[in-house]
Amino acid sequence: MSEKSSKQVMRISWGPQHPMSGQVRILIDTDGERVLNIIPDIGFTHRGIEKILENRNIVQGVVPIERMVMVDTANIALSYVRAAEEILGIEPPKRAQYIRVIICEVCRILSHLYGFGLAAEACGGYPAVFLWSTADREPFLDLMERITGTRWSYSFFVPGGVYADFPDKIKEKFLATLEYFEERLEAYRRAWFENKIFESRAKDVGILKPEDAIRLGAAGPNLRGSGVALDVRKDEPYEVYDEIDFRVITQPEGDSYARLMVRYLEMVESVKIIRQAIENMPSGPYRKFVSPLKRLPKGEAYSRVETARGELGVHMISDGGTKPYRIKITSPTLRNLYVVSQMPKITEVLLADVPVILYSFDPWYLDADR
Amino acid sequence: MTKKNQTRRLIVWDVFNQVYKKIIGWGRKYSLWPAHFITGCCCPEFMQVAGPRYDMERFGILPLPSIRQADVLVIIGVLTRKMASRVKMLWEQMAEPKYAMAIGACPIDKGPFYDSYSVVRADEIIPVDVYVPGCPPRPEAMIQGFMILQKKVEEGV
Amino acid sequence: MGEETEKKIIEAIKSNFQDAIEEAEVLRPKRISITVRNNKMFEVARFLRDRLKFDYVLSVGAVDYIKENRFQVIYYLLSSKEKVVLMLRTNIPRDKPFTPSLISVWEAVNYHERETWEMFGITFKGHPNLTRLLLPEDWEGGYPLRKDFKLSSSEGG
Amino acid sequence: MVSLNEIITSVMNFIMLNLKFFIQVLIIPGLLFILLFVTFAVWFERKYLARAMLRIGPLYAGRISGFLQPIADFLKIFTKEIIVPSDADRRLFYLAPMLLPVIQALTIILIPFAPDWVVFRGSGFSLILFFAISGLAPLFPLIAGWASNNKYTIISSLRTAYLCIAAEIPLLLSAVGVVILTGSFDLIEIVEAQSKMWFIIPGFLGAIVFFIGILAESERVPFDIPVAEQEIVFGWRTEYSGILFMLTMMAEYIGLLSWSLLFITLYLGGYQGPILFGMPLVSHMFWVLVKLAVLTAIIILFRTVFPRFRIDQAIKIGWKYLIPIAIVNIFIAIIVKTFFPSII
Repeated sequence: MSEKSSKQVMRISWGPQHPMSGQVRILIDTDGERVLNIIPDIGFTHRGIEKILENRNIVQGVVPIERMVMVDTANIALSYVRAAEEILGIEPPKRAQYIRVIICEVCRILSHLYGFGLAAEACGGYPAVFLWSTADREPFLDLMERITGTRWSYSFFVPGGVYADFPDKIKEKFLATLEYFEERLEAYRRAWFENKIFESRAKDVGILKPEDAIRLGAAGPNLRGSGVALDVRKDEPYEVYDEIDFRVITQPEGDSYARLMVRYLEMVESVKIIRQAIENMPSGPYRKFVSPLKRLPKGEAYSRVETARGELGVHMISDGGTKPYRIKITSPTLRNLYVVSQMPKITEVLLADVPVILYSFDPWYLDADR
Repeated sequence: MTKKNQTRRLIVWDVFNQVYKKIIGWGRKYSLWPAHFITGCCCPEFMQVAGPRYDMERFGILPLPSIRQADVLVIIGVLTRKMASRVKMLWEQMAEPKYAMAIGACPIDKGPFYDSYSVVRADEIIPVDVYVPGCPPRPEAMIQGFMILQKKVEEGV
Repeated sequence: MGEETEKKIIEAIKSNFQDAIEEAEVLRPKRISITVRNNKMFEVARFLRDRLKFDYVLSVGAVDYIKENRFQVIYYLLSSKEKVVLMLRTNIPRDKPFTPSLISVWEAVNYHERETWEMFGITFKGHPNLTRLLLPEDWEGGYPLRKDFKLSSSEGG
Repeated sequence: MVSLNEIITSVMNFIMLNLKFFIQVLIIPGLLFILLFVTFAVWFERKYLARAMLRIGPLYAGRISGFLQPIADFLKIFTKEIIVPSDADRRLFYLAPMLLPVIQALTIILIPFAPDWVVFRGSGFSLILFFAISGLAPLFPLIAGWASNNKYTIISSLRTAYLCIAAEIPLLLSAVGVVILTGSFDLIEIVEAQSKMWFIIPGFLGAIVFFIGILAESERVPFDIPVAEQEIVFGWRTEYSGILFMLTMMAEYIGLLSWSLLFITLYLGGYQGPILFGMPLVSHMFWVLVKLAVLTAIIILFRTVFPRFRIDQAIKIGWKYLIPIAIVNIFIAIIVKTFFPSII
């Protein structure tokens, strides 16, 4: 990019109040329609969760950390709870692990649907797909309400297992929802991936080569969209992922279309995982009671979980009190946002491409702000 | 000007005033346009309310991109100090008869982040008309909040 | 499945940097933690990236041990080949919180180092733009994540 | 001193003298028709979009199916405050939204609704006059974008200019195809020439190019680049509030009305159609309105099916694909005119 004198460069700010920017302000330096650099200005929803968690014991701590990504609550609560269990040195019963995997995969579907809809909206105000994805979340929310009691922030995971048992009555309803969802996935593919205008808007836009993806630190589906097969569920199987066979999905091209295709295929994969988890879920206890006032042994634990947006890690350090001494949360969106900000230096970006690229990374700014 | 004409004119003016209030109140009630503005973590629930099952557009509530045309500033979810300065700026840019609505437990009294150093309450920043408690509140609660706002809009013409 | 790869990595590090390494241990399978003297940080980092292929940066964090009057800066690294997480730690005194920035080794630590500076006040020497990342622009409330920062004290902003 | 009732009587017989002109201007192709069309189009689009999104759309505004929703919007906007940004150019800021609907409505006077029911015959050159007037329309978004002194609006007004370049020439070339088939520029003669067969059949390629040109000119979905909410907040309408904003929204629908009326006159045989129970004038108008309803429904359908082009893709389509097709269509028109004149 030739160094433009500051006179010609126009800095546009997509403030927090902008149809396409969530809780973030994105500064874009453009010269006409060409984008010179993108600066995400985050921190608008910084609630200081890491400081708050130092004031909560391990059972209370699930509530604030779950609000980091409201769409994908279970995976984040899982990483917090697994870190606590690792320090306490206890292992939840088998049935609880299966229930956890089911709820985590449902959260992955909910989160990918949300990212999917926003990507459709970003490509050109294509309201139908965004509202379809909102409609297709309703059946899953009803199921979650039946199991955990609430639609979004479940607070269902507790160190030592799950809060309540998986009601066997809704097994058929669950499987029926999955069948319905697979027809809807077919409808998405016909209406969206075979739409010529969307292909012209998303294909080879924002190309991320594999070595750039690793160097800049892309996370989750964006990494796998460039052909790098890094998935914590396979590299370091937690809960019962080693007993479930599923495929790690990668796409070689690395453009916005590939990233969305990875998310789409991961939804298909999640449906398979849920089916297997429901079939061979053992009976037995669903929780090993751990009193919240129990003193944590001195020690530390770093738990990694594959959330819908990428790999999230919780590093919990305890000095013997009932409350953890320090909790460090490794947020995937902060890494994705850095990749987005380096995009104009890698490929040629037009102003109309910025929303397409930004929402192909599926950012969730509350996750970056903590 | 005889006394009779004056009273007749006053009656005519009063009738016109009542009719004007009724019609404009009805118009404003059924066309509340919130701006595309999400401040916190209750936004997936607000999308469900805009979604097909609960569909707030039945009441004529259509989110519009620009703040100039909006007449409801909806604070959805937690309000941090950095976002609060923007909310203040937006509130001043909105065209008159404007209303404000706070959705979620956080704008009411900081919700689950009661001891956070960067979370503020909504009424410290802008005068709020309707509060909807819940974390996140159920979609029916949000729609009830909008209906309370509609009643308030209609009476307060 | 044992921990041969992890032990091999620790041997490789120990053989090259005897004096620089204060301690190196395997916490559990796929978790290594090494503590490095502050002045040798740069060489160890370059060695880790080039020879041992730790090319993916997860994040950068810090811990404030106020009783021992020291900060501990932690770099969370992942090797995309062996899929092992390595925590590169270094201890710095609380009154002189300076540490070399590893941005020339891993470009992705840019935002993480800015956040750690903002939360703890640890200056990373050599970082191109150590500016506010998460806190509001007009924040003078000190460094929030330090232990001497009282919670729910809202004098900032 | 001229008394009041004398003035009234002279005005009345002036109106009685050319009653037809006043009906044309005020009622059928004039003010009332445009306002009713805009109200119905706004309601239809919101309801139709909601259906595509599996939603119900406006429902409680008018008890039956929310048909009073546009009226509720208008009443609310009517009493809203108009904000003019401090460093905006006040006069141009007010001028642009006021004149834009006027210019786009001006083009409707040339469209024939029946053999003798046209406001201004245009002395034989009404097609050229139509393009001349509608060529002015993209000027006002430029003025509005410049006057409201906001980065989003400047980008959006430049995009309107790009889009107008991309769409004008294919439109003109495909209209030339129709002129060759009829041999005259007068819209009424064009419609008369289609009595045997509508021009959409021989000039099919021209109809496609013209249709895509309409989408670009009236900024409907695949080409609504100047008002791309996702990139530049609301395009050149960002700074308008209150009644000025309502005028800009009306301008969009009037543009859609005028361009689809032209498409009907050129390709779908204007007011041609079987005479229904003996009243030629009413049946001619009826056919125009039916064709108009079908065409606008199709254009509004596109909003639910397509995302949006980038501005460089739109220009590429305009220049690389539409112009060659339009030229091929002209050759076909010449061949049809010379070798099989009996078809037309």
